[in-house]
Amino acid sequence: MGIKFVEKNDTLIVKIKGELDHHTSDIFKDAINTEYQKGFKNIILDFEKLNFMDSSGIGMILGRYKMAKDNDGKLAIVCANSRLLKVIELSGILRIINCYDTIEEAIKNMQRGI
Amino acid sequence: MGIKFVEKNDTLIVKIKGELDHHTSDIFKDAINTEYQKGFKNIILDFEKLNFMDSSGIGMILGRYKMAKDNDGKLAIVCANSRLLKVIELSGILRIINCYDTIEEAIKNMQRGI
Amino acid sequence: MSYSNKMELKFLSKSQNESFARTVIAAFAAQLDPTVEEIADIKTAVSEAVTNSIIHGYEGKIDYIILKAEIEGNKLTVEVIDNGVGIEDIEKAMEPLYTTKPDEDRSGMGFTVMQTFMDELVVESEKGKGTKVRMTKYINSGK
Amino acid sequence: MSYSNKMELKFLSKSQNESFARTVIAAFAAQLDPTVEEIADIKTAVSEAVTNSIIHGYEGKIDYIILKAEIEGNKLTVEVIDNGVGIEDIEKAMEPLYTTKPDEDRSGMGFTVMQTFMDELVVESEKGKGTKVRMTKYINSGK
Ligand SMILES: Nc1ncnc2c1ncn2[C@@H]1O[C@H](COP(=O)(O)OP(=O)(O)O)[C@@H](O)[C@H]1O
Ligand SMILES: Nc1ncnc2c1ncn2[C@@H]1O[C@H](COP(=O)(O)OP(=O)(O)O)[C@@H](O)[C@H]1O
Repeated sequence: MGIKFVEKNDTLIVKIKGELDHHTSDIFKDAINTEYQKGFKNIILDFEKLNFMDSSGIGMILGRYKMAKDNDGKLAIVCANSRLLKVIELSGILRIINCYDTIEEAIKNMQRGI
Repeated sequence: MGIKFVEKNDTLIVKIKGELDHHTSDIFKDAINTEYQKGFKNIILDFEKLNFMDSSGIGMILGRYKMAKDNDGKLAIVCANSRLLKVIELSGILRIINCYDTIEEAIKNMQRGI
Repeated sequence: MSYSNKMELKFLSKSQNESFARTVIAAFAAQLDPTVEEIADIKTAVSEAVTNSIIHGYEGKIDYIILKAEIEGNKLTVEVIDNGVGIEDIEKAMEPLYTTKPDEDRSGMGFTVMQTFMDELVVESEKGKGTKVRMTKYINSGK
Repeated sequence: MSYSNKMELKFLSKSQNESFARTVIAAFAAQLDPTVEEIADIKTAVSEAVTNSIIHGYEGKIDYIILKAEIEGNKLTVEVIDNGVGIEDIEKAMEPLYTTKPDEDRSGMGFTVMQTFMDELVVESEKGKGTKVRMTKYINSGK
């Protein structure tokens, strides 16, 4: 389990490693919120190194989405892992949150205002 | 879990993969005995791909040692994995059974009659 | 006769044990030689039920959760049982997006995940008594 | 207050469950962040006790084995319990190389492994009633 932050202008890139369940999502949430309050606008959640997610992860994503939106920012996710996609697709969040294969793609589209 | 046999003249090389406990040792024993009866003299047990062994493994080694001895053959083990060595050393079988780092070394020493 | 096996695990409703329960069910189900996707489905469904017992059933209080599992042929049956607050309206609770804890970032998708990832789902619950979730999955049925 | 946790697993005395019991105790002990060698020690000791219950306690008959584990601070306590035939002379049984089943390739090293790989070992047994093996290990005590 681990979390790493990368800054890219006003975008906070969050790299999450390990398993995202109710227990770890509480830990990840606190860390992300604290970092975001340092003055970021957009958030990219990078799930490349994530190997498990249940619906607590969906709640965590939606909560961060609302936080960014309230601050006129956007949230995108990077998830190449097909096993996570099953939960993500089922939840319907892809209707409001964009999912990209790479961080570069996510940044490019965010800058275009997508 | 898996077992693979390699012939080298009158020596039967047995490559064991996975975990060696009471459950699997019964399966490995049957396979080795059947193969050995095809006319081998010596046995080399290669534990390079083994990642667990408890005292059932010791019983399995000793049983094959006796089988080879009754047939004027020798038995050697190849075990580079230090975690297995702890059980092997504790059992005291190294006083009667030689342990080598590689199969080549085991064969060389067996041919010299060690 | 087909292969059968059974186990019962009692553990505390600590959130650290969510991943423990997932590992246990995955190790038990491994005897059926499931695919990577089947294992992921089972782990996810069990994670949902265990999390619900921790958050909703016991509301954060520490008590025992029971995870039962049974293998019969290629059928895996899993039960997650708590003696927590119980569910008043099971039908409503099982609706997608329905949650009684929206302020805690719950998505209301737990039962939907269990239903989608497993072949059968039965929920029994009594207000004040507790909840039992029974899930069934047929492994390698496509092989 | 230091971290604590508890679990209890009931499973059938099938030899397939030896590896299952090892995975369960390893997953539970993982909460103490043990080294690879500590995990290997614990798995091996539990494997010995569970195998003994299967072979000696129940003599191949299918019945329940109980694996209990408790974490208190950096101390892991494990119990393996069967309701099998029991041990007449515990002291003799614990001697290295002593076995009542030499014809089945038993080495008589089970208790010696448990004793060496764990920090404490207590064996309680009553003829005709069953056996309880309690083992303790202090994790990361060298850190
Ligand atoms: N074990 C339980 N004990 C009590 N209530 C439960 C339990 N499991 C589920 N519930 C109720 O059912 C609702 C829906 O559950 P679920 O679909 O898993 O969504 P979520 O956990 O995100 O709220 C919960 O909000 C809760 O009110
Ligand atoms: N759970 C048990 N129930 C009954 N007898 C047991 C049990 N565990 C151990 N024993 C007895 O103690 C002896 C020594 O055990 P051990 O040191 O593990 O060696 P091994 O299993 O190789 O025989 C066994 O041969 C058996 O007679």
